[in-house]
Amino acid sequence: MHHLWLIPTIPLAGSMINLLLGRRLPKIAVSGVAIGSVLLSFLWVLNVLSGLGSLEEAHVERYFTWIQSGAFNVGFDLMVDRLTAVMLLVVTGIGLLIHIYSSGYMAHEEGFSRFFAYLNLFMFFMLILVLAANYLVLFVGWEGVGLCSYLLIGFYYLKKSAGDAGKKAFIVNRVGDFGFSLAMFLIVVTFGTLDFGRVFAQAKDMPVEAGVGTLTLICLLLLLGATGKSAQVPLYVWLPDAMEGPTPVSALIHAATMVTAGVYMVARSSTLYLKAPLAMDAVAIIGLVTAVLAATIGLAQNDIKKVFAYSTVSQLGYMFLALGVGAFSAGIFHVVTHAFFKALLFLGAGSVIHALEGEQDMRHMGGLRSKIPVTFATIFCAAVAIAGVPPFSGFHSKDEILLAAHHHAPWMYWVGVVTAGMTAFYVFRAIFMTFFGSYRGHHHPHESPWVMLGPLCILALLSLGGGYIHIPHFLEPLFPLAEGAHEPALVYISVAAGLAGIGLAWLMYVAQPGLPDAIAGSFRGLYTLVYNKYFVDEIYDAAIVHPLRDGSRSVLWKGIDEGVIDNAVNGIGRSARNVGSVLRVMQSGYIRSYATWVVLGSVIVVAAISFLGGSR
Amino acid sequence: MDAILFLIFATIAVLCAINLVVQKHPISSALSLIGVMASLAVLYLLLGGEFLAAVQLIVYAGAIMVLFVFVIMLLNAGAERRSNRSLMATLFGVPLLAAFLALVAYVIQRGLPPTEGVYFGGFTQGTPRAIGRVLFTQYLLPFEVTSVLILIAIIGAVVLARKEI
Amino acid sequence: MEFYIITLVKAALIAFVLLTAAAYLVWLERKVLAHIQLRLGPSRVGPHGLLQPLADAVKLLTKEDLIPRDAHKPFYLLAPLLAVSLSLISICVIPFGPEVEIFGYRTYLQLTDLSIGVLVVLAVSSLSVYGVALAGWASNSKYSLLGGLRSSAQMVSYELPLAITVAAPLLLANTLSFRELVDAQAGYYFGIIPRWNIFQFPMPQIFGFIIFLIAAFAETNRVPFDLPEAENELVAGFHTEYSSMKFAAFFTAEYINIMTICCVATLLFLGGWQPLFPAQYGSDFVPVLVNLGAAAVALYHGLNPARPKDRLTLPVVAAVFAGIALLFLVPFLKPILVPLFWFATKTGFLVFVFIWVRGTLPRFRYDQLMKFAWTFLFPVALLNLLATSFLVAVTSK
Amino acid sequence: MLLNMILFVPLAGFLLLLFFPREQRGAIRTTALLISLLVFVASLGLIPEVRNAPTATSYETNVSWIDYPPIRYHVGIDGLSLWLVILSTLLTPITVLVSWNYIEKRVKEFFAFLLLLEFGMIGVFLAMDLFLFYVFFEVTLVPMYFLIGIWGHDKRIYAAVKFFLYTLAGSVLMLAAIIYLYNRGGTFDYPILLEMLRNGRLALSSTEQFWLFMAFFFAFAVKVPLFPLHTWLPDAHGEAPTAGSIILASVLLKMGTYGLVRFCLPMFPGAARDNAPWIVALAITGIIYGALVAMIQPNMKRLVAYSSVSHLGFVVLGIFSFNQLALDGAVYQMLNHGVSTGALFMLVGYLYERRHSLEIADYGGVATPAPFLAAMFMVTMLASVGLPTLNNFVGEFLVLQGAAQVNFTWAVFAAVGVILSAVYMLWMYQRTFFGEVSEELRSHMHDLSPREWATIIPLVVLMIWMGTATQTFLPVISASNERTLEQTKTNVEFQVNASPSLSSQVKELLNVR
Amino acid sequence: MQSMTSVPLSWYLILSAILFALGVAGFVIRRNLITVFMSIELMLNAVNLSFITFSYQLKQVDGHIFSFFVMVVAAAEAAVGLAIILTVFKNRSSLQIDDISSMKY
Repeated sequence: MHHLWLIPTIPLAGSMINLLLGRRLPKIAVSGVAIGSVLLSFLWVLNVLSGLGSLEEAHVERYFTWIQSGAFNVGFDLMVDRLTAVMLLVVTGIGLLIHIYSSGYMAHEEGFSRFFAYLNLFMFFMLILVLAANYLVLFVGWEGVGLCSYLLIGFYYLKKSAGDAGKKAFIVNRVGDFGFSLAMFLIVVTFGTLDFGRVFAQAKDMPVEAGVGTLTLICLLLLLGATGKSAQVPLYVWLPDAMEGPTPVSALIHAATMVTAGVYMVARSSTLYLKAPLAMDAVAIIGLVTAVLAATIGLAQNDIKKVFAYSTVSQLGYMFLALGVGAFSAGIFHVVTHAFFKALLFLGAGSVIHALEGEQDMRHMGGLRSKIPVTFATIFCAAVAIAGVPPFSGFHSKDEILLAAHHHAPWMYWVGVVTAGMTAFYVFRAIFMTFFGSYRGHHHPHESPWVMLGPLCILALLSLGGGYIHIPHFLEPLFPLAEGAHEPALVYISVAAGLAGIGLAWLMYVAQPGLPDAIAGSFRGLYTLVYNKYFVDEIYDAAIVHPLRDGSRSVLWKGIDEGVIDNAVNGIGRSARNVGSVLRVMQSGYIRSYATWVVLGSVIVVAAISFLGGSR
Repeated sequence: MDAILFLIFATIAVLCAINLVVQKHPISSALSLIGVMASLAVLYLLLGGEFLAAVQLIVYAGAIMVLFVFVIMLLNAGAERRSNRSLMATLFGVPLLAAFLALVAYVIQRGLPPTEGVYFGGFTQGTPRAIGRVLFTQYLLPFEVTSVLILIAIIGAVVLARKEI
Repeated sequence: MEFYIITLVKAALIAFVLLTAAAYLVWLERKVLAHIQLRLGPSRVGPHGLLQPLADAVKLLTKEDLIPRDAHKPFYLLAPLLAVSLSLISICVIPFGPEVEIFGYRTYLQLTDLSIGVLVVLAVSSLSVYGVALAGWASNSKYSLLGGLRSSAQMVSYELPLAITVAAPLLLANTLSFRELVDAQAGYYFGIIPRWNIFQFPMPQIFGFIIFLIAAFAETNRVPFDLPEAENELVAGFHTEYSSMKFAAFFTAEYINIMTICCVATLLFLGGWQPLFPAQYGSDFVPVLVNLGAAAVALYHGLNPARPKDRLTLPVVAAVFAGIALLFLVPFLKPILVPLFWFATKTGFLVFVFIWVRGTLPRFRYDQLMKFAWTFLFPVALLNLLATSFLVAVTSK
Repeated sequence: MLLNMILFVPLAGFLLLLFFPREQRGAIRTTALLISLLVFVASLGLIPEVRNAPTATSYETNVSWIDYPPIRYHVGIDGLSLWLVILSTLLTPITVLVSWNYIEKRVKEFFAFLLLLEFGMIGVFLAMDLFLFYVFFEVTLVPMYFLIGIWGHDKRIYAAVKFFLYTLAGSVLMLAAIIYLYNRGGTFDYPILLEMLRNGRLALSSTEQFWLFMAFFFAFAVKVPLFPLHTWLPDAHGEAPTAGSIILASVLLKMGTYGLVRFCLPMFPGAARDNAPWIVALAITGIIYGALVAMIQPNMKRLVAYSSVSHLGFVVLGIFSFNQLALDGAVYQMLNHGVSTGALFMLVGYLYERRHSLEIADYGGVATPAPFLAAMFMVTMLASVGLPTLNNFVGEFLVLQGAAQVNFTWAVFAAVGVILSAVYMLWMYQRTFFGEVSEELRSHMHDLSPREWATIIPLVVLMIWMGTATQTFLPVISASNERTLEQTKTNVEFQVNASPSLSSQVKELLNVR
Repeated sequence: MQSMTSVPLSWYLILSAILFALGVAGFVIRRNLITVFMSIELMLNAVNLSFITFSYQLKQVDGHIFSFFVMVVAAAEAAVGLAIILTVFKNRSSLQIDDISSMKY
């Protein structure tokens, strides 16, 4: 009994303390509590992992039965296996660094304790999600992180845009959760339980489905959930808007941990996906499409955080591509490496913004190389890693994916290479625009304090050396490695694409600063399309949000509720009164008319008696 | 003999009744009503209702019609003015009446068992003695009730017709 | 078939007797009134005015027949006709004598007998109101209208006590037909007191008789109650506008009514043709004696006459009386004439009372008249009826 | 004995309050509070006995009330009605506290009616005699009518009359059915009737069963309220005072669903199963329709009212899926909805007490002047949206899970309701609490006073407790539900889904899209 | 004395029906209040005739008693009716039946 439950509860306790007492505690105490709880949790993870040894098979701990109704039984159970171990390390590790960083970054923001409380709460839900031993507890974590992202995005609630972004994030996640819960129902309907162990055991000996069977449907619905959470094509719109939140939030949630939850979940239910090839292809295609789409949009963004947000979406596309082609371990490997350099990129951007007191638009930056050298150095390492330059972590994980994609379907490889090129281009475009050339802003930038720069350096080291942590080898027992010819040619092509991207960026933004505007001028239509994010948000609004809102007001509320039902009810009352007024005419006041009515009555009576037969 | 008597007095009654309806002036209709009543009294005699014939003459013709004639004379009511206000009466009045008559005649023709005809001596219990006996034994309660009714009517008439109202 | 003939003969006989009696009643009334007022009365037209009624009749027939301008013509003419016809009808029910044997036919001295004879008389008397009312209204003048209304109101209200007092003797005799009524009054108490209704055993109907008479005066609009026709107030009441023959009709109707009412009174209360004292005491000879007495008086006046021509007329009258007395003695006529005599004397006595009262009593005012009827006469009549019925119920088996 | 005490103390309280002089407001309020607290504590005493015998009716009292027709005072409590009674007894002291200084005019009558309402509510859940049930069903109507009619907002008369007529129309049909049953069965006693129905002594023909079912169903559908019959709820809530809304939302609506589970299902299983499809269709339209219309309501109370139409759609869906999971979920959802919507109305009431307006447009940025109020509102809102670890999630999950087992398309359409509920709740929350606060609003807004804390804390604790430690409440419910489902087993075996048939459903689902 | 021809009973009833119908006609057509009132009396008389005819046919005296009571009641009714007519005339000074129509709706 390794008390796995301690891992999530410590951050929970930290968050409760900050929430309730935060106002009265000084800032140091608040950040101390927050960072301390994450540190403790990180240490406890290390203690548990060391205690568990090789983790060939999952170690499950069951605490109490949560829902028990008839045959169906769901308990609050936590589980650790190799996959969870990796994720745990990433979440707690990166989380710790970001907590340290944000204690500096948020130093002079009001609502300090509330921020850390939410951050800890997020850690709690993320750990629950990762440690879950059945789909329901995973769903708890799943929705919990959605809630925390809503709270954190909407942290600056005074700004209406922040509130909207938070709401948008939550609702889009909700749509994803809709898919996920439907999948859960189907799982219970087919397997009778939600426990990973028992579900996968039963799934193993089920036949591989050719067409669209139940398993494929489950996987598709799980995929819908994943797209919601990991911002894939149909439901990615919330991530770019999530930049409204403070930068550490973007770093922690929208780069390192939460967005990868979708990937983790798909990886976790790999046994189901293996039985549903159709679903696997769907995952791959969605991943690829997202990667390409996000990359193109990233090219034309001027807000530094937006660029990195679209790069995250694109990289997630890569991970889904890996999962789709069956290289689960490659996907997870890319998750780890991506966590390192993307967190670094965001935190770097954070310190840039911190330096320029909140300025985010790259056009007002430039030439910061000399002013904030350490930030520049660390960001440069991350840029190099993400571009896929050979020795660094990005290269290793991306190539693994590209090789697996090539093995699966060659055209996927080529699309992947092109996007790799574009990734390299827009990252270095951001680097050159901010750090090279002359300073175009009107602030006087100053270097961030060491409490921020420390984590940056650690992350820089990790992103450089990350490639050598052989995650795929480590996850071998879970996901059998796909043996494929290891043609070196493919690797060279991808590296070449990366370098070409960097060169092109150098050419356009350092060598001849006027070039980008010229190109943008020539492809005016294409440029505005890309710049405005293919008008996806507007399409969603027009297609779904407005019709729903106006439609329900005019048709449903006014139309049916008041129009049909209320009128019908009031109508009955009115018609009764009308009938009354018709009969009133009979009372004409003239005695002779009454007389005639009397005679009429008697004639009828006599007729009735005579024709209908009297008593005889 | 009976038939002749019946026919005479039946025609008198019908003619007087028609006269009542047709006449414009109330006094003439009052007198024709008295005519009807007198002829009916004779018919009662034919049917053996001696006591009733007398009572008819005394009560109906003698008392009630006197009241009518009195009121007509007191109010000096003139002939009727023609005012067809109530649509209902003018439209449906006559046809309804014809229908009513036809229906009743039909009922009488079909409904009544074919009994022997009416002749003068056929029914002898109509004497005051017989009626008196039944009236004060079997129908005592109605008798008392009607007497109270008449009392009420008298008081009512007095109160209604008083001067100062 | 002979039934019709007999009835026709009787009807003609009764009609003749009644009409002449009515006419001479007029004469009698004027003579008696005159003598009450110590004047002679009609004596110019025929001996002692005997032909006066004839003269009046001729006068009325020849008078010009006026009709007021916008009187209601049909009703104006109908009224006198109605009055006369109704007054004549009730005579046919009244029996004058018992069953007699004439020329071999046994028949009653009565036109017809109805088991509800009394009711018929009452019915007809109640109808007679119309004659008066119509006359008053139809002649379209204020006086006649008021007169008509008043007299009909009076007749209607007095009809009630009349009817109730009539009910009492019916109770005693336990029948509605006149003949049985008279038969019930035959016989004598203690030998001499006649069992007439006024002396009937359980409840002598003396009060009934008096109330009946009073009501009779009112019914026929006679003196104490003749306010509507009183000359000084309403100028002859309802028949002011009537002239000549129509006026005569009303006049005869009035006198016939008096005759009938007196006959009814004698039948109901004075025992009809029952003699005053039983036959064995010589009741049969009373008529002879009376006539002889009358002849003697006439003769005496004839001998020492107040006026020269009386010397001639009075002995003739005495002779007539003596003849009548002789008639009574004829044996086979006796059973017819004696009852008639008794009946005639009683009715004649009552008629004389009528005239006598007219001559002596002053007139009632209208409201006194109405109040007297409703507050005095009607309750007493009711009391009388109650008493009789109570006693009859007690004394019957 | 305890049960009778719980039932009649509120009635005694009602009478006692009537005798208080009108101006002693303090005394009236405290006595009302004490009485309701006493009843609550007493009702807690019921739990141990019912827990160990949830299917048996414990604390039974069965004494003759009216000799002819034989109407008996027959009350008893079992697993199904236990938590509902405790919910009512818990909420009454809370409503008394809520309307502590909310009510100024006619204070005495208000609290008296509140206690009478409690008497009626508890009576409904305890009555085992059909006639007694009908009597209590009507008793709750009268005080509610006055609560809305006298202390409501501007259009209160219309709303009160509409509420009264709607419910009365329904309940009159039920009365007719009860009388018909009495004629056929010879008794009003529910257990006996049920026994006779079971062993065939009282055999109802299918048409009879259909019409009786429809009569009962219509009465409860109006109360639930089910989709087409719901138009009285927004008006009633929009115009009712806070206390009235809380009681109306959390308990009176449950009388409808409780009636369905207690009477409709066991007594007319055949008719219930035959009509299940179109009723479920109505329930699902109710869920989606309620959510959509709630989204665009300008008035806060009407928004929450429509949201309860949507939430109760889940309950009806759960009841008519004839599946253990769904029924447990439905009954549990009844409790959850009572707690979360009660809390929501309470907080809306507090906002009204501060700003005297229910229009969302009049609010904005309340979070800055009143952070704790915002926090509590946040928790309640999240609970009613169905966030896991909070109470509504468990109910909705079970209902949807049960429905999916019966017919997957039902679950798909119902789950859409979950998304929409997030939409309107968050949008309302954002418009009221986020954004800049206007100066004028800041002056009105003050944070939660101790009294208000005392009312909100128990509900929030309950939400979390019911969300996580469901096993304290669920076993009792699922045991009694098992018995109810056993009673609804008719000879025609309900087509429980075997896996092969599911693929047919899937195909049908696909071509549906 | 047995008469030569006997009158079938139905003739009496038909006569009563005719009288009744005429009464109704008067009641409906005529406009003078008193005439209307009189036609009602006529109807009552017609009814009396049928009573007596039936009592003749059934050889029972009850018919007579009934018609006797009818007469009595008619008397009472006439008295009150005429009193009302008097008051109506006093207030409206016209007996036209259509003038008395204030009981309109």
